[in-house]
Amino acid sequence: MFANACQDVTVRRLTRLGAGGAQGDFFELALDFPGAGDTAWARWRPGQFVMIRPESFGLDPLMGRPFSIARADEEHGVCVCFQVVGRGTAKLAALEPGDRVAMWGPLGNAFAARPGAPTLLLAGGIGIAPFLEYVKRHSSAADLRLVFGHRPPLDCYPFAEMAALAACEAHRETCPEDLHAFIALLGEVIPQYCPDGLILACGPLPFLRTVGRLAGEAGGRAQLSLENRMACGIGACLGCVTEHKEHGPLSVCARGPVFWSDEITL
Amino acid sequence: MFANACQDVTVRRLTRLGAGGAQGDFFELALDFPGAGDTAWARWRPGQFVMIRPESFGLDPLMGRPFSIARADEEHGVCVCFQVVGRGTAKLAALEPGDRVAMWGPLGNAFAARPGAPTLLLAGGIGIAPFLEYVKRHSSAADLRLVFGHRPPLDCYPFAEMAALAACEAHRETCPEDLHAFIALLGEVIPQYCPDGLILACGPLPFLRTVGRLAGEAGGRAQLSLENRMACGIGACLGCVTEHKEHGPLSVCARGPVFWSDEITL
Amino acid sequence: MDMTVSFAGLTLDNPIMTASGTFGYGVEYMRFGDLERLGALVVKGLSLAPRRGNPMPRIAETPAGMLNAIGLQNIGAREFVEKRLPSLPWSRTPVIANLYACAAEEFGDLAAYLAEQPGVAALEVNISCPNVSEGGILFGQDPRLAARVTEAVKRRAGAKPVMVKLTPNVTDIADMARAVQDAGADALSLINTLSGMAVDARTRRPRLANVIGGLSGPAIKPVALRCVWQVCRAVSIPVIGIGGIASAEDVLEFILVGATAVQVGTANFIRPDLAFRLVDELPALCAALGVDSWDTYRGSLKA
Amino acid sequence: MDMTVSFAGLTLDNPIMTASGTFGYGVEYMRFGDLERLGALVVKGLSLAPRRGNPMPRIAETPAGMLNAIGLQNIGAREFVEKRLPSLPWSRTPVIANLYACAAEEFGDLAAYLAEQPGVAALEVNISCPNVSEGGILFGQDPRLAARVTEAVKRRAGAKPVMVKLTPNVTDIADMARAVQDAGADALSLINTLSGMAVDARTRRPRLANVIGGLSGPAIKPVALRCVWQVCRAVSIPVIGIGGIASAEDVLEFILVGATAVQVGTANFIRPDLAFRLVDELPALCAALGVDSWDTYRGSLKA
Ligand SMILES: Cc1cc2nc3c(=O)[nH]c(=O)nc-3n(C[C@H](O)[C@H](O)[C@H](O)COP(=O)(O)OP(=O)(O)OC[C@H]3O[C@@H](n4cnc5c(N)ncnc54)[C@H](O)[C@@H]3O)c2cc1C
Ligand SMILES: Cc1cc2nc3c(=O)[nH]c(=O)nc-3n(C[C@H](O)[C@H](O)[C@H](O)COP(=O)(O)OP(=O)(O)OC[C@H]3O[C@@H](n4cnc5c(N)ncnc54)[C@H](O)[C@@H]3O)c2cc1C
Ligand SMILES: Cc1cc2nc3c(=O)[nH]c(=O)nc-3n(C[C@H](O)[C@H](O)[C@H](O)COP(=O)(O)O)c2cc1C
Ligand SMILES: Cc1cc2nc3c(=O)[nH]c(=O)nc-3n(C[C@H](O)[C@H](O)[C@H](O)COP(=O)(O)O)c2cc1C
Ligand code: FES
Ligand code: FES
Repeated sequence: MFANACQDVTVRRLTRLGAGGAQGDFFELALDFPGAGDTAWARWRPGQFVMIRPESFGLDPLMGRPFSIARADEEHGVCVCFQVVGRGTAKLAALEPGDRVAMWGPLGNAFAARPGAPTLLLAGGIGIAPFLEYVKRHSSAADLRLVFGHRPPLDCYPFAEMAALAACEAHRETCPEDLHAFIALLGEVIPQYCPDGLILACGPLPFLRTVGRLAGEAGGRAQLSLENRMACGIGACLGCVTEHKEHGPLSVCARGPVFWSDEITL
Repeated sequence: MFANACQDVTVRRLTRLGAGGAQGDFFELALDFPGAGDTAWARWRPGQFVMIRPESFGLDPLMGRPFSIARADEEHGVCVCFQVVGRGTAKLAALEPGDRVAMWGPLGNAFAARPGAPTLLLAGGIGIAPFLEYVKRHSSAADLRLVFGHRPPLDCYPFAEMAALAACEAHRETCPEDLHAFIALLGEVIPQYCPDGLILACGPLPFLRTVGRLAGEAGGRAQLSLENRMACGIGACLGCVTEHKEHGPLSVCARGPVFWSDEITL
Repeated sequence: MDMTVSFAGLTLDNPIMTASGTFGYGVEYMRFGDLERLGALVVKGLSLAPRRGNPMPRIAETPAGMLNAIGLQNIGAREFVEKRLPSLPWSRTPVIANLYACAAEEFGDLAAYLAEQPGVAALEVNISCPNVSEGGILFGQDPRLAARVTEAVKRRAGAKPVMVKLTPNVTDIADMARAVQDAGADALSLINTLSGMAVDARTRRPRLANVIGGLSGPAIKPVALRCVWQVCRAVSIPVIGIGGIASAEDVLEFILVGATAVQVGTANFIRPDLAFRLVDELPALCAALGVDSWDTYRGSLKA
Repeated sequence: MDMTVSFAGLTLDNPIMTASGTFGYGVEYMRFGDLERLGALVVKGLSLAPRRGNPMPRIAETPAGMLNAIGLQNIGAREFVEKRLPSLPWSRTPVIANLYACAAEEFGDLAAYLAEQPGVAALEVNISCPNVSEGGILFGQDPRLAARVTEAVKRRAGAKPVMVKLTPNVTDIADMARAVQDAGADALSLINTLSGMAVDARTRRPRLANVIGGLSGPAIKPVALRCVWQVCRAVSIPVIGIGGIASAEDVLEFILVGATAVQVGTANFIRPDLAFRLVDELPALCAALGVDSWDTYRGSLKA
């Protein structure tokens, strides 16, 4: 039978992460796993994402919302971790078990994985989401280190789970000095993985720019996961492009979201 | 202090009436009573209505929805009985206690009440809603009779409560013959209240037309509560007008919803 | 910050007005807020003689918007002046009359009558009503006709400022704006509704008896912003932004692209106290967004 | 009932096509449905040479709609024909190429190249793209220019049917439609996007790098229906309805006002299998609504 990569799934669970309120509202959303027979889902890799559109969107907001796959298997369902930043995520935060959601994916490429190679994961804020499974799959890596910068409290993120598996350190920013200290830390750590290690980063654009620049200065490069605003999520609308030095504008959803820092202009 | 007739109220309760499903989805919605100090609410009369717009409407659907006030006091809150017929009422049916709703009212005129006069209430379907309180207030009337025509099961409507208070008879239509029989019944009953009794009707437009015609033929007239589609609900947009024989187009929300059958052209 | 805005000789406590046809004659909204708190009040389109308007149905809901074909039902200018205007707080809050007519001279007569009323602060000329078949659409879609009406109104309006309200249903709205400015308009208001239609696939009937109606509400905000932006770059007279405004942020968006003030229309149907709420919310939003004067914010779009 | 529709020499299994620019080159949607089930497939606008499109950001969400200023980024006609077309089921499902150029001769050259490809069933001429600054907007806003492009394409298109796609950003779309019909177009498709804009009140920046973009989605459906209705009454060639179609009922609404077939655009972004779902749902809806033949339903609006 034809396996439609867009499915109607139901909400299994919505769990608040952290205390919410002024600190920011964070959730983990678990959706039905769309069939074990679906080979695309059996083969998904960290860094890939899904487009999610609850029925409750109606005709407004119009577009689905992209989220990194935090985990996905029969047991847990398809899980994403998200922060409420606007009306789409606010509607997600109001979902209840049993609610219907259109979901298409897994989409995009994925982070590289080089078993044995020293691997540095750099996460900013909710950009930590794709690394949850990455750490699980690669925690045996000789040298897997995660450096996490965040502003809301640590329990807003699925951090504890990861810290149990690999060398994970969290740095909270509460004032501008903290940010400078964090950037200084990146400046120390990144060169240690250049040019031979693997550097993977996910987080806000300024954070990604810094990572790319520092890696470049150290004679290396990093894989950056971009979060451009998307409409289709599948390479059809050309609304989400990033500038690739060789190929010109490439759709982030279909050719990314992960790009080598030295190949794109951010 | 200025008493804004539009209030943000919270949902107290949403109760399904009847079994739902293929029979049609019916609910009673109870909203916070907007302050005992508000004299407008202390003085409301059956036949008046409220505009309701849940926050969950967002920007779509755009307009509030009008509903007859079924009851309204401190104890019960403001209650409306409604049937799910489209996307607005579908969103109402998804409300939960604590959800926020904008509500403005009480709006419009009301049914006449003539203590002592033989009074005939004619209700079609969910048009029974405004008569709930009417029966309560006027059940002492020498001759208060309610004739109710309906298609979905009787428990979809707040009928039992009324039947306990006054002479109420329900006629279910399940086939075209039932409808003919019901119209024949109206043709028998209505003349008994012409020209001296009071005839009040609420229900679908064809039903109101029939009532108006039968009353006219019997040398009387009836008060009809119209359900024109509304935008503002307060006489500002002129979107809901009905043709008044003397005054031309009148807004149903502000000059009605109740009109004398002989004064308008339906 | 100081919320006051001035244009065309009017001074408003704040930039929030109500749009014609969506706020009745003002009196309907007295239960929902203190009219004096509004920047100004534009009342339902008035004609010389009362008008019955179009047959029913006249409104239909559409995605994030609505269609209307009211057809300019109104009580007539005289009835408004004698029976409604006295109840409005016109001595404190500008009351702007919206004018509708089917011929330039008729517009002139109407202007003359309304301009001489002390309670009328300004005239807004509706040359763009898409709902009426007697030719209203033509004035607003032809620069020469629009100029002619503007002149006719200006000639008879005495010292009262004349605003001309533009329709978006044209190929080049900047062109229309220039023509109307050159004809003497003191300000422009835009946009009126977009020409649209809705049908019922089941009954095979149009959802409006008039078949075609005017689309308004949040759905059209992007078109309205574009029109205001284009017109502000084409003319030097003040521009009033209208179209889909439903939040304080929307108000700022229109000022950002160049509007001096705005009108809240269909959103009055979202809830009848909405315009009053926007007046309340605007100062806090300005503070949060670092807007500290209209003069520096207006038209400051970095484009 | 029989879902087949025919127009301009094409025969479609059903009236549901996909709209240019919202369905990529077709191949992107193969994971979501069987392309052969669609009535026809209109691919992303093609130019002679590849185009890089506009700077980012290119899209913004609006109430029940979206703005785009993609700027016609595309891989060029040759790359499409050589690398994408072979993967499409063109021998069973008409593949329609959408043409974009900045000059009439260029349109002609493009038409000649595409028309000679066996895999291209028809040409759809985009004279109305509001996103590109090099003059694209002018063709679609001036009847003479539109006619000139139509003729240029027709002359070089051989036996392949030529559809011309109209923009709603004009004063009189019926006028444009007549001009294009008279110039030889075999069919019309409408509407393209409405010219619109969105801004960020906080950053004071436009939400599109191009400032102005094209509004699409359910928000514009009332405008689209009105345009289709007006054009169907003005011309005798077949009309393809486009604009905000997101449900099987929407499809019927466009046919009711006179469209022969429709295109699903922005709704492909609501969910990528939406067009396929509409193909599935349409027969049941027709049965439920008593629609038993396209010929009797088309244009049967009781107005
Ligand atoms: C591949 C990919 C993976 C992502 N993974 C996650 C994830 O795992 N968890 C998570 O919380 N978020 C993730 N995001 C971001 C997430 O998609 C957005 O936060 C979400 O779409 C916002 O929707 P909204 O309706 O709440 O915000 P809106 O109301 O649409 O916008 C609110 C504010 O957020 C900004 N914004 C919205 N979307 C984006 C965007 N894509 N990029 C930059 N700014 C934006 C808007 O400009 C606006 O200022 C991911 C994005 C991409 C592209
Ligand atoms: C004064 C007044 C009192 C009312 N009291 C009640 C009440 O107590 N209980 C109750 O269930 N309903 C009542 N109604 C009707 C109720 O307002 C509508 O059913 C509701 O607005 C439909 O909203 P929707 O979004 O679900 O339907 P939509 O999706 O907007 O429409 C669904 C279908 O219903 C039709 N429809 C919607 N509204 C109306 C209308 N006002 N008149 C005729 N057809 C309509 C539409 O044409 C469409 O076919 C009342 C209406 C008025 C004007
Ligand atoms: C029900 C209704 C009636 C209207 N009547 C008038 C009118 O009489 N005169 C006029 O100039 N504009 C009229 N308009 C147009 C509005 O004033 C406004 O220009 C338009 O609706 C766009 O703004 P909005 O999207 O905020 O509603 C009317 C609009 C609506 C919705
Ligand atoms: C992202 C995007 C890209 C588009 N690109 C094109 C194009 O290349 N050529 C064209 O003729 N129309 C293009 N359009 C217009 C659509 O084909 C369609 O005419 C319009 O969006 C209205 O339909 P809708 O509301 O269903 O989207 C594009 C629309 C969108 C949203
Ligand atoms: S979101 Fe459409 S191409 Fe990436
Ligand atoms: S609903 Fe606006 S006048 Fe009645």
